[in-house]
Amino acid sequence: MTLERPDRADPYLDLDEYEPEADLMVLNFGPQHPSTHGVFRVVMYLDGETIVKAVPYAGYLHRGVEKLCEKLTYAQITPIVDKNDYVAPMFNEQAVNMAFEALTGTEVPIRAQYIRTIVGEIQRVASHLLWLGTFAMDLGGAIGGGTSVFMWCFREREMILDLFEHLTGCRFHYNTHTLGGNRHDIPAGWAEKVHATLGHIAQRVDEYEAILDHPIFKARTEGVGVISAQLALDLGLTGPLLRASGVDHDLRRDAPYNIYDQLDVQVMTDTGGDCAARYRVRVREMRESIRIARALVDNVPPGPICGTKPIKLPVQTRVKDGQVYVALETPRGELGTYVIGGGDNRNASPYRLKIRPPSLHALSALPYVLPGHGVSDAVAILGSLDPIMGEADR
Amino acid sequence: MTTAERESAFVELLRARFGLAEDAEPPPEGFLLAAEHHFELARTLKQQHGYVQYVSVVASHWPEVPAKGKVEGDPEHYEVATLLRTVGPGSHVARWRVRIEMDGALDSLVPLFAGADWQEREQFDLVGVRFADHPDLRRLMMPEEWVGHPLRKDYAIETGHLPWR
Amino acid sequence: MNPWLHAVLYSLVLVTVLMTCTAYATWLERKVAGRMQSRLGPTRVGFAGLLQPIADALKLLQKEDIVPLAADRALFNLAPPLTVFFALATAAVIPFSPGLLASDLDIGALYVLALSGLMVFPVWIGSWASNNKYALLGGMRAVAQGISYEIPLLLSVTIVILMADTMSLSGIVQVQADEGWFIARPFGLGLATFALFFVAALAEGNRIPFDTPEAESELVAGPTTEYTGMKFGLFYMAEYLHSIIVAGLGAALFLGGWDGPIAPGLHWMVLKTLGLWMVMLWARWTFLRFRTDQMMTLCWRYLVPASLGLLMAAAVWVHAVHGVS
Amino acid sequence: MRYVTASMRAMALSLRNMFRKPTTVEYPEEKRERAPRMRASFALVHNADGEEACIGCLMCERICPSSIITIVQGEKRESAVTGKKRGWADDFTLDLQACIICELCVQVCPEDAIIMTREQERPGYRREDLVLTMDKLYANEKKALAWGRGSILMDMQDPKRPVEVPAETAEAKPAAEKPAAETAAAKPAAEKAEAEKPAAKPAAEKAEAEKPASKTSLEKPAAEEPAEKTSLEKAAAAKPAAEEEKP
Repeated sequence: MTLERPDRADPYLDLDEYEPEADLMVLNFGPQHPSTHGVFRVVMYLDGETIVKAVPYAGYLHRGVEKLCEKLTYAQITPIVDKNDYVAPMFNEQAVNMAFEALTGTEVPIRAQYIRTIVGEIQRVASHLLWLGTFAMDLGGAIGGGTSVFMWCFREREMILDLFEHLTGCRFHYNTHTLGGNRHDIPAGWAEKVHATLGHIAQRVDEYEAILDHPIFKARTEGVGVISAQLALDLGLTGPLLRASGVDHDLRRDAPYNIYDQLDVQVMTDTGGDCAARYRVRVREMRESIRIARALVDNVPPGPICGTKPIKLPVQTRVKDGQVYVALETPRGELGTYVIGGGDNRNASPYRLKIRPPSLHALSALPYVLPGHGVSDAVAILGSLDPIMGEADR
Repeated sequence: MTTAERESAFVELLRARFGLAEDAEPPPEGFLLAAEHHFELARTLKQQHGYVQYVSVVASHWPEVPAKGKVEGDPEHYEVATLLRTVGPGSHVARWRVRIEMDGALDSLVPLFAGADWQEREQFDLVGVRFADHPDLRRLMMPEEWVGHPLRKDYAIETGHLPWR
Repeated sequence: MNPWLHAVLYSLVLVTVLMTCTAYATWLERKVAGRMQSRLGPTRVGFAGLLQPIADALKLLQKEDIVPLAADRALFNLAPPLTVFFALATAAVIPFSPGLLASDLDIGALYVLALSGLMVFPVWIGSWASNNKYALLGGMRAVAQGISYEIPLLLSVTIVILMADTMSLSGIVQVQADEGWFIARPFGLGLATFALFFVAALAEGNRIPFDTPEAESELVAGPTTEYTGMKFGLFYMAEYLHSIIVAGLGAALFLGGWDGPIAPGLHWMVLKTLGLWMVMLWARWTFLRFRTDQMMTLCWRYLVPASLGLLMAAAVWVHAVHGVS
Repeated sequence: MRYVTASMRAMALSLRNMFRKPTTVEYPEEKRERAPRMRASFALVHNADGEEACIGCLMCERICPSSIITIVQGEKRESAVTGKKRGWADDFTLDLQACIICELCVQVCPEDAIIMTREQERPGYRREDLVLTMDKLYANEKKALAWGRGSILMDMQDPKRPVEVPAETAEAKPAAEKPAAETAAAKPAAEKAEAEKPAAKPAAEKAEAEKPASKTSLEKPAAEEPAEKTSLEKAAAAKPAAEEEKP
């Protein structure tokens, strides 16, 4: 498509002004569509096959989690928010629990911090693997090479889920973090499993890179969906999206939590801000996460894994008034939790809990980026943003 | 600059230009500012202090507290917390709250941060607080024809649309 | 034998065989693709899933036949059988062994190209009649792609005709049996032509990496979006038929058709067709998809000039070897 | 030319994957081994005296985030075996349709009465099949039970847990303590639990052989130094791709 792409398109474009006699095609993309990664709708105004204006509609997966959290007690919130980012649930649990710990001033034992870091990094690998698979599928289709990469990525991700199954008993919605620490300690022999699995995956990642180092892949991704650094910052894009635009920012290094202040986290950045840059950043992050997890898993110090008395009664945790914002770096970026403590239900549940979803910020980039691209590119761009609708809509 | 230094610089800025009392200790709830400072503070932070990343906006609804004995009553109002962040090492989140009356509106940050568009729409949708000069203040999560704002405290979970149990 | 009787009987046999082959081509493809993706493929229906194609057909027949309200009913119903018809009609001139073909047309190669050019019509009819935007976009892409890639396909076949000095497919195979396969022509001429033919044929048949008309991650299912049940099945069948026939054509044009030692000709032809088809399948499960504009660029900027250049080179070569006839 | 070489490489890779062992397992005939901590469905168990362990204290009903547990408290009365006065649950209903498998009910149970099972076959033909009544829950007791139960989970999270106890033994201890709840139905899992007991049978030789090895390799890096970044390459070299064949 040769239409000139400005740095950022005008999302409030008046179509009558664009072309009063316009013969535009309105393409309703989603909510049920193979590559909207869940239920998400974009109304595209097409001039030929070139997008002139894109109007996204979110909210098809809105489940009222924030309202629900106002009624539930602190202990019960963890398994509920698990379902938000269903590709990286470890981070959801950790985010809310870190916020509650900040509210109550609970110390997290060092062993629990190690476990949290390790499971987080392993989860990051799993999440990026899933992204790689689905992104390849967006480019390659359900019948084609994309599916092959997709299946291979899922094959490797399955091994990570096995690791979590051994640790927590669940493959997906773990409920393993709790106020003040973790609920499950590392079982015997888990470290060996982690080494074996991650070593295996590290090799396979090389294979994916080899298969995707192909002119077709490059043609489909390079120069497609360029997000400038300024636009990324303005929109509040975080994580790999921001780093692919050349901004050197990673909460693990810049606002460390857990034991990240003792770690030397390599922040992967790339210039270009296009789909190819996002792909490179995520693949490098996968390697870095594998490195961190493998380095940590042998050195988990002994000790307790929970800093408070284990949850016995729902109303056990009482919180004084206060407001905190705690953020951590998930595979999709900054997952923040803003909690206003002390609500009804005798201060045992938050007054207001707001989750800052990185996916929603990522999706808000669409009206700025899509115009000027074709429908094929729209799919690639949407895929490269890695949105998880469960998290975006909550 | 480290995070702690940025924090104290932020407090200094609030004291110097945005009407924070000189001796005010940082309260656990975060700084409460007057609404007229809101946009100017965001602009200053973005253009002069490196708070270039838009983080989030959190609105909350506070129902009327009737006066009871010595405790003073408080009319129904909204509170909006805004969060901005610096990027790079020593990242710091600037966070302040603004109180909005029920019929009031807060200046929108969309002219400064494009990302404020959707976030303010979401808060308008779920909590009901209005943002002045927002280019496109529609509902984001709920259907267009939805009545009421779900995250308000008078919108109870048990009433209205009963979910399947 | 009466040529008419021969044609009718042979066609009946051919259609039956080809349909069965198509059914089992889906089975083979699913099996191979499954193994490539570290899955098992069909295993449940019959031994190693061998009855899976029949189960699929039965399932498709049972499905509700939905015609959208806004669709053009007559055209909508016409398109699926038409695709299968065109695909099968192409098979008439493919020579499986000496004398074993429905009709030994003098202009066999031209006939094949003409029919495969017609293949875009049923797709366009279906997509237009569906009255669906995704189908429309897919149909437009299919037409653009079909017409564009017709040119390199045609030119590459022209080179073969030039070298063989005949348009009859069995004649072309016979020439190869006498003088050596066309793919082995010196200076890489044959190989380059074959590569050109193969790429153009992949694109013509809407196979990955050129399947932009269907492009299920973008256009849901392209022209077939609104089709259900057996109508969809027919489109699918036509696609497989087309790919098998194109493989057969490639084998006949470049790989010497029935020519081969020891075994009778039919075996060799089937083996070569299957091999070529497997390569197409293999490519299908390996590559990502081009974008429409990139595909057009590839065609008009690279393939068409390359094929013209090859045609000239072939003409010079033929002139040098055979002199002016 | 770039196209040709890259395409060759990609096709070679996809061909290579064709000769790897498939991940898929033909499920009902062949089952993958589940971890001992796997949690799926629920069971109520009898205590050591052979009585219903549930005392109807409503702890699980209160903690449940999706409020799916309904208990009818019974009168306090004497136990037939011990003669002590204790509580009883007259009815216990657990609605699996809305269960989020969070394990909180197991954790808060003071009597270790509610335990999760490891059986994977949870679906039913009707909605009522997913409502676990008291009878169904007690019938589930014979199925393969998960490792987690109230006392174990509480011990594990105890903030005053002695530091000396190496974390690795935490799992072995309860496995040895608990009555042999696993029946023949849970053979692979039982073997695994067996391997963790000190007195292992020859049947579990393979698992046993692995265990000392894992022990030593676990202790070795810990003994060297607690720093994180140093032992990177060493760890990487330890097991390159031992799980190549693992599905």
